[in-house]
Order: sequence, then structure tokens, then C-alpha cells
Amino acid sequence: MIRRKMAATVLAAGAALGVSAQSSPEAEIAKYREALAAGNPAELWEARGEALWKQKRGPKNASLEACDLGKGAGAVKGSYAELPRYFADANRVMDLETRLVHCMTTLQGFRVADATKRVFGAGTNRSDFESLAAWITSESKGVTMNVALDHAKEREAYQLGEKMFYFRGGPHDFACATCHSESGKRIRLQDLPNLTEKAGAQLAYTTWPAYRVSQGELRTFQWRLNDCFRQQRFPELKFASEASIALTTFLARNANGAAFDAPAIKR
Amino acid sequence: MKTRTCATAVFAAIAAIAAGCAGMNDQETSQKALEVMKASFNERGQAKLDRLNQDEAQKLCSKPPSQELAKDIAAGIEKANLASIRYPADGRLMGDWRQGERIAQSGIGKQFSDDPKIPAGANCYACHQLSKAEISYGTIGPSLYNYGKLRGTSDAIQRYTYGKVYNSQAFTACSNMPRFGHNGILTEQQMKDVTALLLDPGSPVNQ
Amino acid sequence: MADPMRIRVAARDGVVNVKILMSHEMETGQRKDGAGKLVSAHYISKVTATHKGQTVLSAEWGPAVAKNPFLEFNFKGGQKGDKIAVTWEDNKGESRTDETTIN
Amino acid sequence: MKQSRRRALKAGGGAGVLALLCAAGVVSPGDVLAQSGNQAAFAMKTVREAMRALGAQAPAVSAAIQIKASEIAENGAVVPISIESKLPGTESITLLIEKNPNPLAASFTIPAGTEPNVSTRVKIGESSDVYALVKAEGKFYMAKKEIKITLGGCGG
Repeated sequence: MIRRKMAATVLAAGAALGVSAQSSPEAEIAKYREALAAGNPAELWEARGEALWKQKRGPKNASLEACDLGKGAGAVKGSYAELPRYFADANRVMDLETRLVHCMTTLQGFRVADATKRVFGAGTNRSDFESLAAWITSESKGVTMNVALDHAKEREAYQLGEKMFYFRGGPHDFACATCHSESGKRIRLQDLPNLTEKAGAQLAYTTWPAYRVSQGELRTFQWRLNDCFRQQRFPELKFASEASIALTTFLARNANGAAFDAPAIKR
Repeated sequence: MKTRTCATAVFAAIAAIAAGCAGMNDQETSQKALEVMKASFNERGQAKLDRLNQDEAQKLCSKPPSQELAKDIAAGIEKANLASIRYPADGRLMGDWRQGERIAQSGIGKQFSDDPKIPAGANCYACHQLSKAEISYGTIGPSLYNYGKLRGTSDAIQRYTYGKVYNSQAFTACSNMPRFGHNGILTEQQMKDVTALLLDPGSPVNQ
Repeated sequence: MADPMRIRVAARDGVVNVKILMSHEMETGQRKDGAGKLVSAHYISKVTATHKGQTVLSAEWGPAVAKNPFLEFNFKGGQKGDKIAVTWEDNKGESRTDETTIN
Repeated sequence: MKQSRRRALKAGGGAGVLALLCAAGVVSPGDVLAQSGNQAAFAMKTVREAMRALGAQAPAVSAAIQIKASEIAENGAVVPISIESKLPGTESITLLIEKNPNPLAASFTIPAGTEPNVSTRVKIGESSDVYALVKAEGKFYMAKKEIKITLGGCGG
């Protein structure tokens, strides 16, 4: 009964669009997105993140200012455009969030379990990772994506990530590729980026993290992967897991050459 | 068109370089990727780790769509999947299109965030145009508007349509479409209702 | 304590453009939490913006204003260096004031 | 009734935020008091009642009021809307959303020197007419625009 009412609304919408609209649904949605961009609540997370970065915390009462994100201790500007990367001190490839866990444990003395207690925020229960990532990534805005595959482990991560991208599984037989390997497709009314082509990978990767208006939260790339797999009907992707780093390496590398443009705002 | 091919080629080249340097062959890489995935997921709700265990079709279809399957392999997938289809014992393949429309609109079911007690939807509109009234439809699959009007409701069409919903890969190996009956996403009645949505002359799909 | 607002002001040809982002949940009072319990209404009900102590905009809001509210307006007569202050109050009596300078 | 509607919205769009949406604009009677101003109007259930509570009996439609918003919003949780009045002596601008449980969403008082042009973002539970009510030189005028809310994609 209620659904019928909703359907009727959509029906009316369709009729109105067909007859009287001066502009297409696509043009109206573009207008909607433009209006959103005029003020991005991600800024609220960026401000919190910068304060968190500088705040002395944890058993060692230290800030994260000595954290090496790949360009030297404390160098934040442009660092995200080169992540994920191999870190010799950990002898592995890390994405931003994984590196932050590393710094929180080594510099601030947090136990991993404590540092990762809340990886995705909900309302006033905020995630430090989302705040930190908002600020750190904002310091790469405009910087050209440049993820290297110089180290063997970086190349391996890319290669594994590619395999995972095409991995079909679960009750729905979905892979990342099911929705993201053809150009010009959409799900419902949402355009789907083709992540197997440069333009699509660049557009998608450079616009995360993003403030999701549907959730009223700032979400990072770790969240993006987690929620894609949820909708793929997979089990839950572990935060900062090796698979998440491999997939991120695959997608970030494919975005090389594009100017980083996040935190963004999305539906 | 040309630039697209070009971009794809460059892309493939990058991938090849990446693959070449890491010193694993393709099969080893697939094996390692699966191991890494198994260590990287947690069971949550109804989504257990066994969802990472691929069946034959899933294994063979884990590839870029541009990479075509050998004809005999594709035929093998289709044959095995065709054999899995179970038609209703009562012989009736068309249910209630009104219920079918509801099922086609609903995207819930089988996610770790879903209550397994609530019946799953088929989420047809996510990928297909069906009725003209619903403007929010996807384009991953072909438009099914006027599906029944164009094909009629002969026994053969009913069997094909129900079968396609039950197991899409019986007819197209590596189809993007979920195998709703084969994988237990929809019940028999739900598949009948979706078949009716597609075929019933009274359905909004055929107006 | 509520998080600070982000206030952006820009003066051009004597017109000052003000953009404000506020950190607030804007709970409607109708949403249920994970445990099925109703989350009580909590929303900004009043906003006042002042320029050198004079009100340049005041607003009354209900809970239909979106989470992490955004507000934009323009006023005439601001000079570089003038202070702009914005205050919000919510239905639970919490409030927050932040300031910025026209640049 | 409310429950099933919530479920329907959820099925279509996904996140639990939609549950919040369908309730957008609801004020329980207890919240209405406490503050000065137009509080009674915020509790009204129809556009007409809300306008009356604000003192607007039968506002004239005016082409001098512009509601700037996209005709389609991708998500009802955040719908950007700007209202501009070209009526001389504009004193206040009020935004109402017909299909929300409590239509009155926001009301702005415009002092002299402030341009009668404000932008904000609101929740809209379902496709709806939105109204801009403007008080200028002591009289009320209004404009109307329909905004459609589309359903989201993926798995929700």
C-alpha cells in the first residue's frame, strides 16, 4: 500500500518530466551535485583531524606529528597522492589508515585493538581515522596522483588487488568488476565509474574520502571498499586488512596522473 | 571508440608489467589472492566465510569481461547451470505481477546487514528498465520494457523466462545477473511473480 | 562540547558573503537506534549572525534542516577586519558561538 | 503505518538514515515550547496551518520570489535550496515542505542591509512541493516548486 503510494509519486514524477521539464533528469542531478559542492561538511572533519594530529595522546602522550606517511616524519602535504606505498620500517605496503594504525601504536603507544575500536563513525561517536584522513587527504588536494610500483611488494599488492577486483563470489556472483568494468553504465540513477579504464579510475579514486549526504558522515576509501563488499554479499572486509590494501593499491595506481580532489561530497 | 581501445591497451600493458615483475604466474597469483582474501574478511551476520569458496562458474568467470571464454568452456558452464534449474512441480510459471513489481524494486537480502528472516528482493530495477513509470532504473542489463508484449506468453517463453531468473548462466555463461533460484536468493513463488511481471499482459512492463 | 563551526566570509564590492557549516546531528526525534530505541529530538532551533554586534541574519529552524547544517547569505557594509560572530542554540539548550574576521 | 513506510523507504534506498528522513520535520509537542518566535508554526501539520500560524492567511503568489533548487534531488537527506526575494522591504523568508510531517522547515529574519537571498539544506522525505513564504512591507507572498526525490541504487 505504501509502496504503491511511492510508485505513484515516481509515476507522477515521470509524467511531469516527460511533459513539462525544461531540462533533463541528468541536468537536474548535475545541478543538485553542484549545489552540494558549495559547502562541504567534510571541512568539519578536516578541522577535527588537524587538531587530532597535533594532540598529545595515548600511553606515550605523543602527537602524530612525527608520523612518517612516506615523505618523511611529519610531512603531510602531498603524501596521500603517493599512497599506498612500501614502508621499510614495517616491511610491508600500507595505505593511509594502515599507516595511521602503525603510528598510533609505535608513536602514541596505543594497542592495535584500542586504536581500531571505532574505525567508522556514527553520529557523535566519531572515528579518529575519518577525521585524520579528512585532514591528511585535504593536504593533497590538487596534487597529481603518483603511486609507484618500484618495490616488489608494491607490485605484488597491485597484482593481487587486480585479481580481487575480478573475483566473483557469494550468493549473487558479484565481483567489483560486475558493476565497475564497463563505461556508461549506471545502477538505478547513479553513474558507475569504469575502474578498468584510466578516466574512470581517476574520477572515482580522486574523489574519496567523501562526505556522504546519505549518511551525514565522512567516509574514507577503507569504508568505500567495506561497503562495496557488503553490497556484493561478501563477508565483512577487515579494516586495514591485506586485501583492502591490495585493492587500494590497484585502484590508486590506476588513478595515476590525475589531480587528487578530495575530500569530496557525494550522495 | 578508438581512444577507448587505446586506453584499454595501455591499461593492460601496465597490468602486464605489474604482473611480470612480481614473479608469480597467473594461477599462483589467483591462489595467493584467495589466501589473502580468506585472511582479510570476518564472518558477519548471515555472511559467512564460505562465501569466498567459488564454484566452477565463479572461478571461470573471475576475469575481465573483455577476455572471452573459450567456446567449449562457456558451453560447459551453460550446460552445468541448465541442469540445475528446477521448474515448479505444479507446472505454473506465472504468479502475481503486483508482487513481482515489489520484488523487482527491493534490493535487500543476503547482505551481512540484512535480517535473514525478511524475504530477499531481486533488485531488477538496479540494472534493468522495466515499467515506464519507474524512472530510477539502471543500465547494466538490457531494458526489459515490453518484454512480454514483444515475446508473448507461449509455454516456451514462460520456461525460458522462469529459467533465466532461476539461473541466468544456463543461457549466458558468466552473465552479470545473479542466479536467483540456483543460489537460493528467491523462492519459487517469488520467481513466478517476477516471471509474471515480465510476461503478464496486465503488468506495467507490457503497457 | 559541540565542535566549532566553519565560517567563511569574503567581501567583494562592499557585499560580504557568509558561508557557515555547523556540526550538529539534527535528530528528528523519530529515528530509532540500533537497539530499536527512539533517539530523542536534538536540533538547532535558532541561529544568529552578527557583524560588529549588529544582527545581520537570524533564523528559526525545525529538525527538517539537514544534518551538519549549511547556511549562506550576503549583507552589505562589511569592511576588511570586521568581526563576524555566529551563534546557534539547540532544543536541548546547548549553544555555541564562533567568530571570524572579514578578509 | 509509519513502520511500514519506513520499511518501504529503507528497501528502496538503503541506509538507516532514510528512516530519519520519513520523519523529517517532526516535532514532538514538548519541544515546541521553550523558545520565542514561531514555535507554534513548527508544530503544524499542513502548509496552510503553518502559514496561518505565522500570520499569513492567503498569501499572494509572486513571481518576484525565486526558489532555486534542482528539480530532482539524488538524496532526500540533504536537499540544497536557495530562496531569493526581489520584493522591496523583504523582512522574512520562510521555507515549507508540503509532504514533511511538519512542513515548516526554516524561517529567516532579514534585517535592512542583508540581501533577501538565503541558502540552506533540508531533509525531504518524499517528492514534494516546497513553498517559500516571504513577508515584505508587512504583507505575505509566496512561491512554490516541486522537488522530486529519487531512490538510491546498490544493495539497500
